[in-house]
Amino acid sequence: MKDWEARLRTEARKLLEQGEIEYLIGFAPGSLKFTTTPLITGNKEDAGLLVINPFITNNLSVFLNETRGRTGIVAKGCDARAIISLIQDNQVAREKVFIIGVPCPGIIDLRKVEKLTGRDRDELDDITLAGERVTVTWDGQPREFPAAEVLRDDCLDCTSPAPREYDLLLGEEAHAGAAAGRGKSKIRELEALPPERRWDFWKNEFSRCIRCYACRQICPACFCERCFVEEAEPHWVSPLPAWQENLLFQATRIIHVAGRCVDCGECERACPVHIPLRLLTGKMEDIVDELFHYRAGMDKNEPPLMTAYQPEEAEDFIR
Amino acid sequence: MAITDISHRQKFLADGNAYLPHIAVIEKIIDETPDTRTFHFNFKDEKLRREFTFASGQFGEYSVFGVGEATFCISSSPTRPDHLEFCVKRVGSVTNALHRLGEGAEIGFRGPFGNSFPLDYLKGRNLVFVAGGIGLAPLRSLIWNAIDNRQDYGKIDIIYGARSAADLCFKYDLDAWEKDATVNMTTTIDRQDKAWSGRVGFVPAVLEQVGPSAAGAAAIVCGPPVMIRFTFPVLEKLGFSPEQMITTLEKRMKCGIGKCGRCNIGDIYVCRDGPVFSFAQIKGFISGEY
Amino acid sequence: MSNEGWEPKILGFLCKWCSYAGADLAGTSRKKYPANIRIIKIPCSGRIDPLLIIKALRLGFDGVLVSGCHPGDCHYQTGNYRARRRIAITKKFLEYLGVEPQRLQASWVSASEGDKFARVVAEVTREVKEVGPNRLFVDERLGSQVTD
Amino acid sequence: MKKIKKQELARLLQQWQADYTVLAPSRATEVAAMAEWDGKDIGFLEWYRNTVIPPKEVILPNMEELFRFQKEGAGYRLTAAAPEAKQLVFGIRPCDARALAIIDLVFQDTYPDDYYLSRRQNTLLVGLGCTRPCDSCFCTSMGVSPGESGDVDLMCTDTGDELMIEGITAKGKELLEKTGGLAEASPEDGSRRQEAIEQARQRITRHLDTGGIAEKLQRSFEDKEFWERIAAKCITCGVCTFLCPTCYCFDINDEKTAAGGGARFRNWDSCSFAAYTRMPAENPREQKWQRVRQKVCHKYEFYPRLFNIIACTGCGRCIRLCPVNWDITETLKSVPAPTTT
Repeated sequence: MKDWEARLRTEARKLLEQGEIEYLIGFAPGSLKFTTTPLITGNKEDAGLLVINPFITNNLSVFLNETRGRTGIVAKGCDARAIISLIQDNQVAREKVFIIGVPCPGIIDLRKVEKLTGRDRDELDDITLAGERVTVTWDGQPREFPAAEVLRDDCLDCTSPAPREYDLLLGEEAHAGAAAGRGKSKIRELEALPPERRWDFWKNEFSRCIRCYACRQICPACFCERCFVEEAEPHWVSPLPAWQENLLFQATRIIHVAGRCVDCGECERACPVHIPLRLLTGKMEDIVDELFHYRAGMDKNEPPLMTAYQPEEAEDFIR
Repeated sequence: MAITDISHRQKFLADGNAYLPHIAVIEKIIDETPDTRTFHFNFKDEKLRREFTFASGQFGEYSVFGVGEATFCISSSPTRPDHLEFCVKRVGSVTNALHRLGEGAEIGFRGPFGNSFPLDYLKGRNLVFVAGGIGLAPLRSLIWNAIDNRQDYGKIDIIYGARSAADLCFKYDLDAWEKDATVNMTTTIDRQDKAWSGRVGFVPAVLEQVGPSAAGAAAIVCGPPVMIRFTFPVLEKLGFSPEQMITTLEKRMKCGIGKCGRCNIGDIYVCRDGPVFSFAQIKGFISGEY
Repeated sequence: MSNEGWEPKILGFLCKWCSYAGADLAGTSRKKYPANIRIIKIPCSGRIDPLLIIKALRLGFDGVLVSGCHPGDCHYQTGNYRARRRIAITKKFLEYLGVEPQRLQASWVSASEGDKFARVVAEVTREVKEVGPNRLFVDERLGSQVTD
Repeated sequence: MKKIKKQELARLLQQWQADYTVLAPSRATEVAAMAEWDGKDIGFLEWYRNTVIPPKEVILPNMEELFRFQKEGAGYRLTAAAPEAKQLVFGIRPCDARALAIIDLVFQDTYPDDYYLSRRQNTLLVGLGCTRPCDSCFCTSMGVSPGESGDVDLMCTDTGDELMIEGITAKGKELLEKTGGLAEASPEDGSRRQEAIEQARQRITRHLDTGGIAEKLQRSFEDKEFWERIAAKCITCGVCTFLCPTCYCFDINDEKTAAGGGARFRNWDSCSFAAYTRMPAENPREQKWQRVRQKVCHKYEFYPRLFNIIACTGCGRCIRLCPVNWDITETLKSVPAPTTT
């Protein structure tokens, strides 16, 4: 990955220098251990700040509306799908973006690392991902674990770690979900419960929602200029963080992004109270696939799910 | 949990919980324009009705229970205390709910909040009122106040405009002021209109034509933000100093008592420190964000 | 809690070009159907938003019926096809959350199908009755938001 | 000063439970928050560094009922619930205790806020000094010592096997007096306590020079380019503000029932949201950079001008919980220095 990083810095600088792109969206080192932070810049000197590591967690496509000119953007497999989806929805013009693809080896879920090691992230010395193994060092002692134990659930389910659309690709290799499907085991468990137990589960999860809207704000598929939550007349959703309103908001949001959500898992990561939102987005991905054999952000020339139809489809529930 | 009935509290803010509304009854509804109504109201409680006092420029928080609260200035004058008035343009959920109410309906009222027009400063001066649209509502409290104490003030000029003839509020007041020989009333509308035989032009431009003198005067301005922005430069041209220009700001408010944060501009809270300000106080921030 | 004497409240979103007229026809031709349905006229079944459906459940309606023109008959060509996708997804998703599938229903009813409208309402009412009252969103603090 | 063996803490809290609803750090709802203590578990002494949900929630809940209304005939009847019973918060960190002292100022100002103040009066704060500050903590730069506090009623310091307990306020001292089963701390305990306090201070690695920050911000207020750059990566969610112990902004909303009843609530709100200031005709802070500027300036410029204290205690939540790692300390460091003109 270090090679990719060096190449990225050189290429990004060149692109800015040559005027190929006016802006660059990438990752810079974060201010805390094991974090990165979005870098949005028009300054070629900033290219030297770019990093590629297993902590490049943000889906940067959410920032594409921040820049006005042609924009270079660092994209993992899921980010590239989000960009494709935005292109399908006419939110971004293909010509406007220069996609610098990163064949993604998976992103580390720091909450999993914390659970596994019993240490908080800032008390760890080092985390290194190499292929199927991850080495975590604390108290000066390196310890090895299977990567699948600390990768994000959405990475475990990922079927397109390599960007499907790019103008420049860093490296070649990309492991397609070593443990594909593992990230959805909790969804399967939920499905097996009786309906009222499922409802109670969600009621409980959403009773701690504080309505900070981090899930919506971090989501590239949530691009509405004004969210239904903010409509004043009628007031569809009360701003009060009652579980009913929280669930009304989130359930509607997830359905609204059906066919656009690439299951990048960012909503779940951004949630400060750890509501397992991927149990919703992952399920929605399944529903869309099952009903319409559609997967979000796979082909920029495909019409978006919700604007398309086949005359004969999904009729059985209609009287 | 102990529950207290608070429907008939007889204490006002100073010694009561500032978040609890008093129940008031709508006594009369006047259609001002197709989307604007004036409500006459009074407190349900006899004692409150007698003891309630306020000053021109202060505002209240009005509740439609189950829908919420919205902020409106008290548009009637304290010199005419038999009832209170506020004026509402239909724009959001609370204002729509208010428009659905009929005479006799009960609403909640918290207030009076905020500062008021500086009567001590205004006394003895010529008053120039410049208002647009529903912006006349807060000023009319002061206008009637001045007219009812006519001997305390010099000349009174009123320049009032709206988008169209149909959008002019308080037509009954405009008529009264038109007839009042001690008031120089100028009414204007933005665009020519079949139903209108009077003056046409934007308020700031008409103000310039009327050209009131700044000597010993004070200008009180209220209207849509864009009107206010264009009015101050005209007043400056006419020789008004920033201290002589007074306005009342409209900001989104919830608590009305300087806590909830949304009307915050720098180190002031419009609800607590305003809504009445001189241009001298606000010129720093009116150029930028506000 | 006993459901004795309980009658479900069903909110119907009816396309004004077909199902709404169908409901009208059912009325004028004195077809009998359960009085459990409250009707909101929408410009096209394509207007249906999952928000409207979930909000209806949030308000305490026991069931929701969306009804539009038969495939191929949409006044706007494709509105009902789009609605169909949306409803299909919403139905599956709500089921996953724990909402009984009977609570969200859909039908194609044309302006001339007064009979069918009456039948649909009867069937939907019966199915919703079987699932029982919607207590999904009941507020422990304040009680129900259900309105008549 | 008194002391108690750490393993005896449960007995102490049980004693206090007789007179107070005792709240302590809990992970019962997935993320750490102050929650009603279960009467036995003191495992938090091991894992607790700080809560995710700031303890301001105990005084200013995210959903607080102000009063109820009920339609009766043509009119309404209003009812208000009496203030809650006395509560004791065990384990509040010095930064969060200071935060309450800071927002007291606004809730006491002009119109006293009955809800906030009565909860505040009914709540006894028992502080617990930090031993393992996070890498996002910068309390020492904000005048807070991670190991000690004057903003609580009682202050506990972890010296390894024991907790030193010191009465700070009269209320705290009185409780300490009444509390049985405590040993007197010796002078050696006192020096061990001092050592722990000093160690905690040393463990703070993040620093910020706040000298002249209000003036710098004031001068940079109109520097749109600077604020746009600062705001670029902010996604304007409410994480930093909702979880900030000194952010107190709120909204007021009604909830109604079918039977013509309902209640008015207040809930947290955030200046990060465009809807926060939106009016029908215009929004003074429609742009993202204006909202980011408001957040920063309110804490470091406006609040100090109003109350002579910065509305930040360096708890670091906004840094470690931010979904994009937007770091307030980096922003403040990059505010342009005043140019002499």
